[in-house]
Amino acid sequence: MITYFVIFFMVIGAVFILIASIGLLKMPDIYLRMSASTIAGTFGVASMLIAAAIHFFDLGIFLHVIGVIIFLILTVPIGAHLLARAAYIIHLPMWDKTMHDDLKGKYDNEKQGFKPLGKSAAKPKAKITDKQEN
Amino acid sequence: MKHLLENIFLAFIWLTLTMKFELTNFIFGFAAGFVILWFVNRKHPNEYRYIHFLPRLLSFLLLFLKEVVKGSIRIGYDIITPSHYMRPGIIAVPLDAKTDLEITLLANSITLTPGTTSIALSDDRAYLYVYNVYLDEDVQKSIDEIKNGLEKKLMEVLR
Amino acid sequence: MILENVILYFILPVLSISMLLIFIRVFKGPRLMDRVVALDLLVIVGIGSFSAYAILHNKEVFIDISLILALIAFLSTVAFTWYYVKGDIEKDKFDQR
Amino acid sequence: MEFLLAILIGGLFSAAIYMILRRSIIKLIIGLSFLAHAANLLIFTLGRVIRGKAPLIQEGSKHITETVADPLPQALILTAIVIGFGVTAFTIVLIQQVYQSVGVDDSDKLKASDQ
Amino acid sequence: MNAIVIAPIVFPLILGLITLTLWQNRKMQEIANVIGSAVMVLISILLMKMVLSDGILVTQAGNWPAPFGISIVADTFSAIMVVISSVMGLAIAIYSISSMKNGFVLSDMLQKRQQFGYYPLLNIMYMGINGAFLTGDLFNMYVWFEVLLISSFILLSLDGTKLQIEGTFKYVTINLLSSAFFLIGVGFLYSLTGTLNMADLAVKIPQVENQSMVTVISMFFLVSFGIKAAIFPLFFWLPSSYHTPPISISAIFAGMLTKVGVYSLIRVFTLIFITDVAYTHTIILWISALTMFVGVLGAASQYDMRRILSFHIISQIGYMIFGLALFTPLAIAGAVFYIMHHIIVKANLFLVAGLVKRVGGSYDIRKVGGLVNTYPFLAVMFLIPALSLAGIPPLSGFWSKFFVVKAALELQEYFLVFVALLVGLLTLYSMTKIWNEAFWKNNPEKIPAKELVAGLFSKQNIFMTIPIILLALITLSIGFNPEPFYQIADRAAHELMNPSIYINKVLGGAQ
Amino acid sequence: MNSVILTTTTRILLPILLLFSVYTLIRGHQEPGGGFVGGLVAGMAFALYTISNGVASARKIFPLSPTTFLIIGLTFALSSGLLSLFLGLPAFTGIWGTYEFPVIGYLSTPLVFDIGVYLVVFGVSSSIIFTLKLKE
Amino acid sequence: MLNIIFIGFLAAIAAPFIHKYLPKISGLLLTLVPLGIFVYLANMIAPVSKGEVLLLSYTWFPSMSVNINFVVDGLSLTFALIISGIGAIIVFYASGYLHGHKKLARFYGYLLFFMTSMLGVVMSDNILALFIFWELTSISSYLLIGFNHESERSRYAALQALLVTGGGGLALMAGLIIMGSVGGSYNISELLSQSSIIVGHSLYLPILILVLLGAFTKSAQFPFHFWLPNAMEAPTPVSAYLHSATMVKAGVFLLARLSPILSGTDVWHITLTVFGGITMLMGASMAIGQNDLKRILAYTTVSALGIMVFLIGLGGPYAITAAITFLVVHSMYKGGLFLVAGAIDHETGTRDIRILGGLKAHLPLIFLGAILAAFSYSGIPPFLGFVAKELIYETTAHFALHPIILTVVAVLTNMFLVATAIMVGVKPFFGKYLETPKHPHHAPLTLWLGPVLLGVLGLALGVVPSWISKGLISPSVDAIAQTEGIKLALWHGFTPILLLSLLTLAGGVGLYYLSDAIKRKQAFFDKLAAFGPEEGYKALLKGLVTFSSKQTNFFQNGYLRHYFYWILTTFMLLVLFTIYDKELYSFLKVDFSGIYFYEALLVIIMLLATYSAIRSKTVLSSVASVGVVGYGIALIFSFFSAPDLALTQFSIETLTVILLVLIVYKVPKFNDYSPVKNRRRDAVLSIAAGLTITLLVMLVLNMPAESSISSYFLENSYVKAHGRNVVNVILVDFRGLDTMGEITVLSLAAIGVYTLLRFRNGNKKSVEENMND
Ligand code: NA
Ligand code: NA
Repeated sequence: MITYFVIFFMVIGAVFILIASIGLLKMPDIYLRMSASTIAGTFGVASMLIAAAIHFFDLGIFLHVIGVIIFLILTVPIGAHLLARAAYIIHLPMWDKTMHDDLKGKYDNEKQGFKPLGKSAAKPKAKITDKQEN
Repeated sequence: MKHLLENIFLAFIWLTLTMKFELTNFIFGFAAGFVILWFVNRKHPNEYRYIHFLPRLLSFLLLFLKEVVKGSIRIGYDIITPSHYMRPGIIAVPLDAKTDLEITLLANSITLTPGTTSIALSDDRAYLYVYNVYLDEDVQKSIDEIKNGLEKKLMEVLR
Repeated sequence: MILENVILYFILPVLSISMLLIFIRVFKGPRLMDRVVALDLLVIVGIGSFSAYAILHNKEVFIDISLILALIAFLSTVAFTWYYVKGDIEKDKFDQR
Repeated sequence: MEFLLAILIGGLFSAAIYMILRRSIIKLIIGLSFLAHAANLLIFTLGRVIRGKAPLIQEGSKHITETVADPLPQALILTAIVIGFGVTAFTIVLIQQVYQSVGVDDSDKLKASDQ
Repeated sequence: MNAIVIAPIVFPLILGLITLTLWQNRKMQEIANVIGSAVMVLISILLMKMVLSDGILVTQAGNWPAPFGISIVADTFSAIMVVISSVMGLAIAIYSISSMKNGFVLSDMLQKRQQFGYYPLLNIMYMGINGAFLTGDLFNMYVWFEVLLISSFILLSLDGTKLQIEGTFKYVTINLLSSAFFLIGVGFLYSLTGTLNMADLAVKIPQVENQSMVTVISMFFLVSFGIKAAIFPLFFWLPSSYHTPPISISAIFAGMLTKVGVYSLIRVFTLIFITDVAYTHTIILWISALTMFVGVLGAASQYDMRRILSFHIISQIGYMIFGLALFTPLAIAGAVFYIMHHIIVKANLFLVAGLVKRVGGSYDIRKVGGLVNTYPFLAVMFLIPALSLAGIPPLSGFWSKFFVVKAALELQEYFLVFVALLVGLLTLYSMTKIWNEAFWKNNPEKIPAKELVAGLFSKQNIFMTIPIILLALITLSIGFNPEPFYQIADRAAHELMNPSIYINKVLGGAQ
Repeated sequence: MNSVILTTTTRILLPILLLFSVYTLIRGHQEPGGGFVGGLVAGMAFALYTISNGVASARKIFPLSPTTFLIIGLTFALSSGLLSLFLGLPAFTGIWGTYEFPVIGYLSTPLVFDIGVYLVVFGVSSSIIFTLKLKE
Repeated sequence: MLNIIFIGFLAAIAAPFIHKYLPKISGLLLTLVPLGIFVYLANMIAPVSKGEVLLLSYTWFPSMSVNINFVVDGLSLTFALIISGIGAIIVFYASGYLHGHKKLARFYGYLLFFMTSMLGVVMSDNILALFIFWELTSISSYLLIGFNHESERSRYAALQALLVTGGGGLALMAGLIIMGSVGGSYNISELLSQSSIIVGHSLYLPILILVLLGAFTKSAQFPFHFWLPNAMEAPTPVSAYLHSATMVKAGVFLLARLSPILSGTDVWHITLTVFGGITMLMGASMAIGQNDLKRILAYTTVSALGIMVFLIGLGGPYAITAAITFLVVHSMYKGGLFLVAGAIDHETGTRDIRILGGLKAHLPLIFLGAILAAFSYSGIPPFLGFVAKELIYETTAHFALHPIILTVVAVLTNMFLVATAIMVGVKPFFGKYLETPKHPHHAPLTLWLGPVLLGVLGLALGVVPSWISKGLISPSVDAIAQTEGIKLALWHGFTPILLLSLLTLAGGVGLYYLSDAIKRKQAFFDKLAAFGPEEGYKALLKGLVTFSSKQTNFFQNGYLRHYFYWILTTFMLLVLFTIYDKELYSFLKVDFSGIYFYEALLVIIMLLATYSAIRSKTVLSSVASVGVVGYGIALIFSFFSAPDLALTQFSIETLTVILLVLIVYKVPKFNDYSPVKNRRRDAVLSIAAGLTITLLVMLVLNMPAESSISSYFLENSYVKAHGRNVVNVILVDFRGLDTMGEITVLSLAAIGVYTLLRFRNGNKKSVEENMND
């Protein structure tokens, strides 16, 4: 019985990881790719770890797995946040169907910080085209 | 927090008493400990927080889990089908969270949810800029969704 | 036995294909950031594989490896973005690399 | 599986040597690190690979009775990896100094010490 | 006994740690280093005495029986190497006092060097060198190689001048390649024999079914150690780098480091790879001839003293390898004797070059002159090692050449004898070139050298002069009293040519 | 890095990671781990903290210089190896205590050696990170 | 005997100090050293003339049978007496000649050093000891020729002499070693009985050639003669001593000494006679074309050396007696004439015979010495020179083969010599006094005593040749030819030989008057010399330097990739050739079984990453590829039961990548520097290397796994080392020493990083300025 639980979680995890990988390949801009990859980081890996926890069903290992999950919960979002932040700061281009941008012009180059919404910002930088290298 | 430790301590005592170092036994011990703590502290309102903390935490986790599953399936669907339904954009979410810990936990929860990513915190810490893959037609609605959803539940847990 | 087969003939191949796809992104770029995001995901997939491995071989050691992997992914990201943002003036040119 | 690993070792070795022969300093260093990888993998493979049988003595038993992976090559590789890290760290900093002195990523500009 | 065998490895580390702790205190480091080096000399001589009286000494690190643990083995050959390395250590320790202090006349920059780990690095390098000499385990040897290599990397680049950085870069990268080959070779050997202990390898290798494989693997070691020993055509890193650091470092590198490569070549090609001597040693033979020749020719067009000397190292490495390749007791004894002689003499020449630079103002012999008149004692101190290097009898270099040539003649390798003798003549040419330019011709600069610095025995220079005299005296005593030195070399050769002595001592009959 | 989110998290993570590194060190003799991995984890934790919070803040937490860690580590390792010489045994012979402590197990020279390794690895990685960061 | 050598060297070392503290009497004091030795040796004449041979051995280096064995027989005694006797004269002469010279102290040292070495050469019975002294004479000669080292010509001449004689010396060494091993001993006294074995041995010819190379270079035989005239850059006492009376005769001595062992074959006789003949004629004829007193003497010395070699080549009691007699007389008159030349130079400031004349009145005692020497030189009775010349003609005229040719050559040579004797010994003193750079004053005692002494001795011995005949020459001949020596006599009656002597004198005088005409043809000689051996030497030296710089530019050209190319090609050649030679490839078997899909995929990804690292145009993308490879390897470790390795590899790979990113992010973009051709070449090399490694790995994997020492670890890890993680137990216990080294490396790396970054940035400029020149 437990085996089927394990298989279920494993399969779910693996499938979502696969989807995330496809998304990484398919999505049109860096922000969307990151969004896609988050699925793997949370849903995918968590499922697989839970599968492992169920499989062993032992206190020590359970705590281990919980530890890893907590660690992931603490670190994965920070990584994503930092990457997205960096991408924005260096003006990585957004998909041309992007709807809305409250952050436009809010980055202060000198202070390396983000202005709050209310205060109007300096003129936004010129548009950067997504020139492909290779 | 003191009570959480107390609870865990009780669970371990339970483990040593029963001499069965197994996961199920620990969960049982933890649950029993919780009930005992509730029983002991129910007359002291000051000591009562922990007893509320656990249900609130559970409620937050459930919401969070729901968001995660929902976001995963939504994006997953988008990925495996040929056409794009995304409506991405960056929104500024005004914050109620004040302390470092609150802001951090909120931002992380947002990022962990597939489909949303917290990009930046404004310098005055009043706004959290969030990247959202599926913006509503009405941007404010998307903002409220976060404010009334994750932030509210999180604040309930932390305060 | 069935668990073993599922892992060997479904889970691990699926994860491998994921790695291959991710690696294509690493290869394609086009920008450095894309590669970094891809590598980050690669590590995540690695953690997944290790859970599968832990089950397959019944060794909890692999869970520890996962933990180290997670630490690594995090550390790399932090270090990378730190320097990525720092090269302020040249950052556009820098990104071309 | 050994066959595949042998191919991989050969591939790494080829790549290493090709990169060592490049003028680019950083490619040279990457080539050397590939070479170190190839060497480690070679020792590992030659120690006869086996899946899922780490050389750990089970709790309760005093010896290992079943066939397990050879622990000695593992220990050797571990030593080699750590040593390699030390040397690489130094080398990387050295490259930076080289750039400071020549300004370009071209080992052909490092001729002063031979003239 | 256990302690004395491992002391040459451990003691330098202790000294390194002490000097590291005194990181910022230059004076204390100097004192600690000189005292420590002197103690090290005593330790090594004690080791030598014990080896001579008791035969090969073995200690099994960790008390694990061979071949399972790491055996530390002091046979006559390694004891010789340890003694010489400690003598060099003392000489350099003394020399460093002044060469560091008023470093190169006009600059006090080199003082800083001592606050940036000069002494700790030097001592730990000795740890690596002695480790490589004493270990009886092939992988352990790799580790010691790395210890001495990385310390030499840093010592080489310590001032960070453009030249040093470039030289270091070449030195580092080529040595990394060498290390990789070494490691791969060890991997192959382990796979074939299941052991790492050199004595055990010597036992197991003849039992390997496919002997051709062993021969192929020996090529990995030939190339790897060959790079470290700077044989043809693997020597390029040496002339690129050895002239760039301050002279005390050049001296120790020139004297000791390449010999570690030679030592290892001799060790493995007398103990382990002796199953196909007709093939392997013939290759070594031709390599040695080319090494001798190319090295000495390289020097002929050079004018920087350090570069001339560097090219000569290659040439003389050729002689030592020649001895190995001939593979007779006399030839091996000759090679060992050559090593003893060469370390002392070559290091001394570098140290003399340092003094020439200090009192003459340059390493470029075209820019220096007239030293025979201004510094006649320095002239004598140059002539002794220089003529010895050139093989003028009865100095130590003559005997070295004599043994090797005699051994070659006995094997009727006439062409190679011709090459060896020709190389000797060209070496003489190079040495007289330095003499003609730096000592005999008039000083082109017209600046009286004496105004720059005081005499050799002045407070300023005395610490540079003492080690030069010390080493010159050793050269003379080897030359004029070759018998005991030859006896020791012969004993070393006897042990090397009869591996069973070594094997029995290390494995203790447990095989 | 001006990210409150990052600095807050790293402050939470540092003790966890250090604890984990010590755990890895101690169980190394019985399970995968040991001084190297432990030291590396500690070094990485330290690197993480230094990069996120700056050198000054890191200095406050680690009052000893990385070089000191390094020297102490080497001294630990070396003296654990030399202790046996005083008993007339070859260097690096393991000497084991008789009382088995919980978690740690028997006190022994190999354990001290491993702790030395841990300290060196930690000292080295943090020293390199420090040097690089100070160069900024 | 040993004390002579000892005292000699001690005196050489002490000489500079003696001169420094007792400058006034140092010359006299130091003259006592050779004089004392001379007297000591002279006491041995009596026993030696009775046919006694003294052998004295001192053990030195028994393992190699290199011992200081001395032999005192006629030959060595004759030479030793010449060396010490003329040595005494020279030291005394030098104290006047170089009076006040600031390097006189050093000069005494060199001179005594040479003298002692030379004594060692002639007295050694052990050929290796002989060789050692032989080389010492080369070195002291080098130092003496270059005594006036401020002059470039001196340095050139010194180097030339050293290289020529040194080169010959090396050949000699090889020859002696072979001879020793063929004959079974290094002692001449023992080799004498082995003569037939040596001569009959297949190695006889190499031995002979090598020994002759040594002797011919030292004794300035054609074609190695050119260094001797150039060596006249040395101060005159040196020329007199080394380059006429003693050192150059070492070669002759050696031939004489070894002739009982090596002679008796056609090749010996022909070689020596032909080369000696050419040398004697050539030297004499070239002498006449010179104007410099010392160069004239130098060429005649070449000629005289040729005569001696010629005579030894002819062999037999007559020839040997002639050779020894000529050797003795030549030492006296040539030494004397050199001293005269030096005195003239010292007093007048020139040695050019064209501007010398009428010095008879100004330098009467010098003139006396000169004329005595010139008479002996010209072979005028009753001088000893006459006796010697008669003996030479006697030998040639009675030789079994080609007596006429031999005699003609001898006579012709002697005619030239007579002409030069007039040029040197007569011409400067007679005729009109010509003004010279310095006005000659009466020469001091130190300058005239030597020539006069030598001249008088030449006369006295000519008159009573039996003095020397019985005591020295006969025993010498005994030592060489092992036959009874010929008794010397001044007067043989009116024989055809006497006629030849008269003819020689007449011809000589005639040639002297023709000498100006000959000199006018100087240009012709110069042209001829352009093809001569000296030009060959110059070309060789120049070629050496050119070749050296070409070779260095080729091998050591500064391009790191070129170095790698050489190393890797060498490696590949060695390995591939061995594989080919041992036909290893035939053992190859390929086994595809047991490959899991995901593992294969991982390998493919890693290979792609490697390829990407090669192809990528940007630094960070190749760094990313490196990361992929590193993590891939960690995955392989974890797949195949190496968790510790996986943990370590993951951590270290991360740290490495981080370091790379931190440090090299400012690295410029890659450029494709290499042309396609090079890249193809490198690709071929690297693919070959990769395939080779794969092949080797497969081969080894096909071989049965040996039982390894690991079983011990698995067995004892828990029982004896109390650890369940065997890998960790190996690291901290079984092989703790490895780990000790390893953490040392790590610590050093940290120090290195610190030093490179902090030390350098502190002081870039100033150090650089001071360090590099
Ligand atoms: Na879609
Ligand atoms: Na998200």
